[in-house]
Amino acid sequence: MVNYFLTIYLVNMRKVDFDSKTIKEHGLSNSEYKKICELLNRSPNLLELGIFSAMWNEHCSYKSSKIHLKKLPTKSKDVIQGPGENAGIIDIGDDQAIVFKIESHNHPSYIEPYQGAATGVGGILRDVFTMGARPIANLNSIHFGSPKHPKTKNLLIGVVKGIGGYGNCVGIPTIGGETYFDESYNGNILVNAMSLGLVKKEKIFYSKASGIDNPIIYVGSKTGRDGIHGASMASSNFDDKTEEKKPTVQVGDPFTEKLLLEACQELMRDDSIVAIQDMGAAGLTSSSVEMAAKGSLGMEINLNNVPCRELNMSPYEMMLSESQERMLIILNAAKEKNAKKIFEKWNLDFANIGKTIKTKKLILKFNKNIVGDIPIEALSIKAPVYDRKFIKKNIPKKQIISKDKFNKLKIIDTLIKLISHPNISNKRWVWEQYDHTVMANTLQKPGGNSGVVRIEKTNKAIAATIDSSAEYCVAHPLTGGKQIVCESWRNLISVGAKPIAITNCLNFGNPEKKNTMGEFIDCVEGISQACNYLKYPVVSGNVSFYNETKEKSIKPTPTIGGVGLIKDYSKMITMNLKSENNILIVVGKTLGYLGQSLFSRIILKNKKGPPPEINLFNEKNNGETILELIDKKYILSAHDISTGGILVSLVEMCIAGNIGVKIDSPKTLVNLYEFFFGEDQGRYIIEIKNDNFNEVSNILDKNSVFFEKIGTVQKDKLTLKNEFDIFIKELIDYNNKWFKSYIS
Amino acid sequence: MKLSVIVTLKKEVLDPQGKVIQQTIGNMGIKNVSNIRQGKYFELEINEKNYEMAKSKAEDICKRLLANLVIEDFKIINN
Amino acid sequence: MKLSVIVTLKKEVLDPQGKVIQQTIGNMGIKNVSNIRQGKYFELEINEKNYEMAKSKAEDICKRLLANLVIEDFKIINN
Amino acid sequence: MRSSVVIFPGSNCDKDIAVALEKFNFKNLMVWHNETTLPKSDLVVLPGGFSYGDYLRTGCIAAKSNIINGVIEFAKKGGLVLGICNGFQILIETGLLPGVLIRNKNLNFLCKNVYLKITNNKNNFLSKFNKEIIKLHIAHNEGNYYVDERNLKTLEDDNLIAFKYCDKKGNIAEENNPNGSIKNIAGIFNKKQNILGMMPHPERMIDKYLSGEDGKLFFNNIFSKHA
Ligand SMILES: Nc1ncnc2c1ncn2[C@@H]1O[C@H](COP(=O)(O)OP(=O)(O)O)[C@@H](O)[C@H]1O
Ligand SMILES: [Mg+2]
Repeated sequence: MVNYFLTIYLVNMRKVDFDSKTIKEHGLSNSEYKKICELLNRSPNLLELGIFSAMWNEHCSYKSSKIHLKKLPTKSKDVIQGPGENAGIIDIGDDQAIVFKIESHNHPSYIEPYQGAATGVGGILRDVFTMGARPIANLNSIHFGSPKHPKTKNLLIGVVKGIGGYGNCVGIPTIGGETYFDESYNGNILVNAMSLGLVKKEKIFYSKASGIDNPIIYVGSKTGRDGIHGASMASSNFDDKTEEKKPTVQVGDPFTEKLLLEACQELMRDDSIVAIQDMGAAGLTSSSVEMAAKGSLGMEINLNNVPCRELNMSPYEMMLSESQERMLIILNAAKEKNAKKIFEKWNLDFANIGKTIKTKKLILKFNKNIVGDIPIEALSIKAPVYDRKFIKKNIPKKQIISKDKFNKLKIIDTLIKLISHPNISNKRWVWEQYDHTVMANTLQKPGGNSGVVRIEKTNKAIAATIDSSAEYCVAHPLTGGKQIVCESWRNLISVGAKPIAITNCLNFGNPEKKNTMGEFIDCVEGISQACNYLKYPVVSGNVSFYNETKEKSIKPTPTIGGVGLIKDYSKMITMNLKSENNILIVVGKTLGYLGQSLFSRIILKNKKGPPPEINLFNEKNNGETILELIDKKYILSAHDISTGGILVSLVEMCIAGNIGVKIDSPKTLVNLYEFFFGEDQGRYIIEIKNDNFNEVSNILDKNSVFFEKIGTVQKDKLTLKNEFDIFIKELIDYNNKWFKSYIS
Repeated sequence: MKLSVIVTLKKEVLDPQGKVIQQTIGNMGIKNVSNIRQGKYFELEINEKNYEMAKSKAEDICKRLLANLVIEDFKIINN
Repeated sequence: MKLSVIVTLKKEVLDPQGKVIQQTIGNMGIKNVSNIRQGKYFELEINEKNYEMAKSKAEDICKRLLANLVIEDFKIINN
Repeated sequence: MRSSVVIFPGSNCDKDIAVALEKFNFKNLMVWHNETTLPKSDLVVLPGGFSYGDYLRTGCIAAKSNIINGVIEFAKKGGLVLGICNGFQILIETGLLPGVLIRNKNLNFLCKNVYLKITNNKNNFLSKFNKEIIKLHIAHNEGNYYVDERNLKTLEDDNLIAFKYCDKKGNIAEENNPNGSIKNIAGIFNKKQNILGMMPHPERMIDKYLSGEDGKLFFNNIFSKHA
């Protein structure tokens, strides 16, 4: 391997081209290297090659996804900032806005679960507070391999501790998430972290640089040798050499993050900042280039001024380091002294490392020499974009289940099996390790339909949820893509929130493979259709490709982070059943569709067939009708019907309320298994007072929403005539058992 | 047999704890302390006949549990 | 001058971490490990001319900061 | 009644407690750790969080900060001092309260609601509580209280234990002990009972929309005593 660290080549001093091994080590193809030479009109030196490698890799350039992401709807009357900034922003009235985004940290978390997950949280927090917002809630979606896989347990423990360790220390409540096990993640776990912040509309900060000769200020932690080439690691498959790449793992320091947050908030009180951006993937390189590109100007950086943690760091290392807890600020020149004072107060480094220049170039100086000189456009708009080849998946053939398969089963045994399954079991062990009440505004903690935090000094609250459905997506990516958006929408509706916008984290395998690319394109198409129809735009996101180990890809796993607004939180709805004699209604039509259901996969061991169809009209109509009922105060508790069907959702409501239900014998034609475990979409269970039944059915009828009564709340038992009669306490035990025994 | 294990962060890895401790020492008015790194220390009571066997067991434990070799090194010492 | 410090919990103080590690080692199928205690390890770079002065400075730092003498003991070792 | 909340680098419940104090009519001031004197106050609060990242030992570095001498002086004169969570840990490191808070017994951070039995209500903090068993929230990694036998005896003999973890009905047993604390201790007083250190967060339970309201009793109590 070339010693990148000791050699400094001066610009124009070398004529020799790099060999293809070095080029490959930088994650570049030979044709990309050729393009670099053309853009520069010469061959790059090693530092420049490193910079191109960082900016042109998949993670930073979105070269395989760019043309497809354009299909996503990104606008609505509530959107202040769509994709393209550090995070998306939506209007929530009263001159307030919510800034939010999701980020993946998959590869680092597999290599070092604690630090990988921790720095994932740190990164997404900076994306949010760099825009002027104070973070108010975190969520996460974590996917692991089969529980039986020897690595899974340690990865789970490490990731959960890492997420908690960072978020708890900074003092941001983690209000929701999802935890999923499937063998397709055996060699490639997913760690997606989402964060939301609150900002005053007139106090939003952007990353677009402007003005010439404005100082470029580096703040936060010192730069070390950590994480060099992290972004290119995220842009390649895992292989046997992954272990060797270990030194690139970064260590997070949440304490410094907290100081950085407070210092930035203090600096943001006046108009000192022209532009600001966190140093995320590809560190100083991507932050400086992106800010310059957006502002159509150049930057001159004197690398001798970069605060370094270690002696003799080379320009290559400084530019590519992914040390955490750092920010880059373009400052109003007159405000430098004052700004410096603030960062000194918080005990953080503050260094003037250069200035904005008119020529659209990135000029790097070191020891009085120019060691790098690259046109900004070569790194940004002229970076490669690919329209990769793809194969689309046809919708699989419907499965016909023979009746005798059901005859061997019992409803109650099936139910117990499902609620004891790792993916349905109670995730308390996970979220009790996250501080979910710090900031003292948490109205709904993890474990419900959505997390909810209120906005101080208003009646408003923000609901947020994070969802994915790899099984549906792998069966039919287009339907899967639609389904997650709808599930996210339902989760928000169920707490009484009006869904406003989403962020998305698209976790896929190798885009150079036609099948993976096809999955990606179809999922994006599905997301796009649903978002369009529901007027639920995408305001930010992240793409994570190359989630593969030894050529084995993960299931396509787009993760959707949904955000909704509750105008008056005294009307918020929770999912715990409230009191005896209230009646329960299933809203939405139950056809008993079992394809890709938990029941099919776990009980029948049948993984074939298409996922349930999505009817966007019903989805919207049902959801809006639920909101109308909530607004009119008819609904006492609500829960969407998702994985596991009616019975699993019902049990979740019973467990949450520690109260039972007497289930009515279904009058439908479908058999009991189809009725209770089918995963038809667009459905909810609501609890209402018996006395209100007429008013409620009038509203449902008026809106042409199908509904049926399904039972009555009763004391401590779940019963279905001629089938079962079981204490809720027992169900709680089954639901808790798996996680407890797995961890201990 | 009692063995001790010292686990330290690799040199190039950030040590947030060491950094804060060092600053605090400075703030307390103690001079001339130029660098501090924090690590972990373990005492193991291993019932093996000879030191070599105990040591190899300790090594195994370090690799599999006590040290995170991605970011840490370890050292076994004989008390 | 580089000095090392080891801070250990006093014998009578409960060590939850040591206990969990011990259990884990048992669960991992490693036998004959009868007791584990966890402590902290520090490396200090002290700019003093002689060892005695450096040591007395380290001692001061231990007493005032690194160890909580209510529950911990410390030991300074010369590298 | 006047209160001061000290902010250390890494404190993260400072705003929450300030909101709670103001809601219950305290005139509150925030005090930066670097200050050397406290503003005139009737109550000083050391808030929760991760002062200095909880590095080295939880609370220990904050205990060396400038303002601490002021807090000690204030306490010695009989002023009310309340340390919540990390604040409790800091009070211990300053030596104002005995014992030590170590890692939770299962080594996990733990965030949940717990029941507490008030074991001494003859003091400025808890005298007006109309019930013996309350529900509060805990969120900590190091809440496992330990104290040697001699000091434990003093705590018990002098009735200096404020709360113990219990169940809904007030049973104090090992299965209701979330973190391994000796004798299920969740909070203690100093000898003069003007200093209270506690792991639970009353400021997270101050109205009906949060997961409980028992924190209210707390702030009302202190206020009524000194208004
Ligand atoms: N990693 C996690 N972090 C926080 N909360 C989690 C996590 N995993 C699961 N949860 C919580 O557990 C509950 C159940 O999760 P899930 O089964 O995915 O819900 P749903 O299917 O309704 O979206 C959710 O309320 C979620 O907030
Ligand atoms: Mg749900």
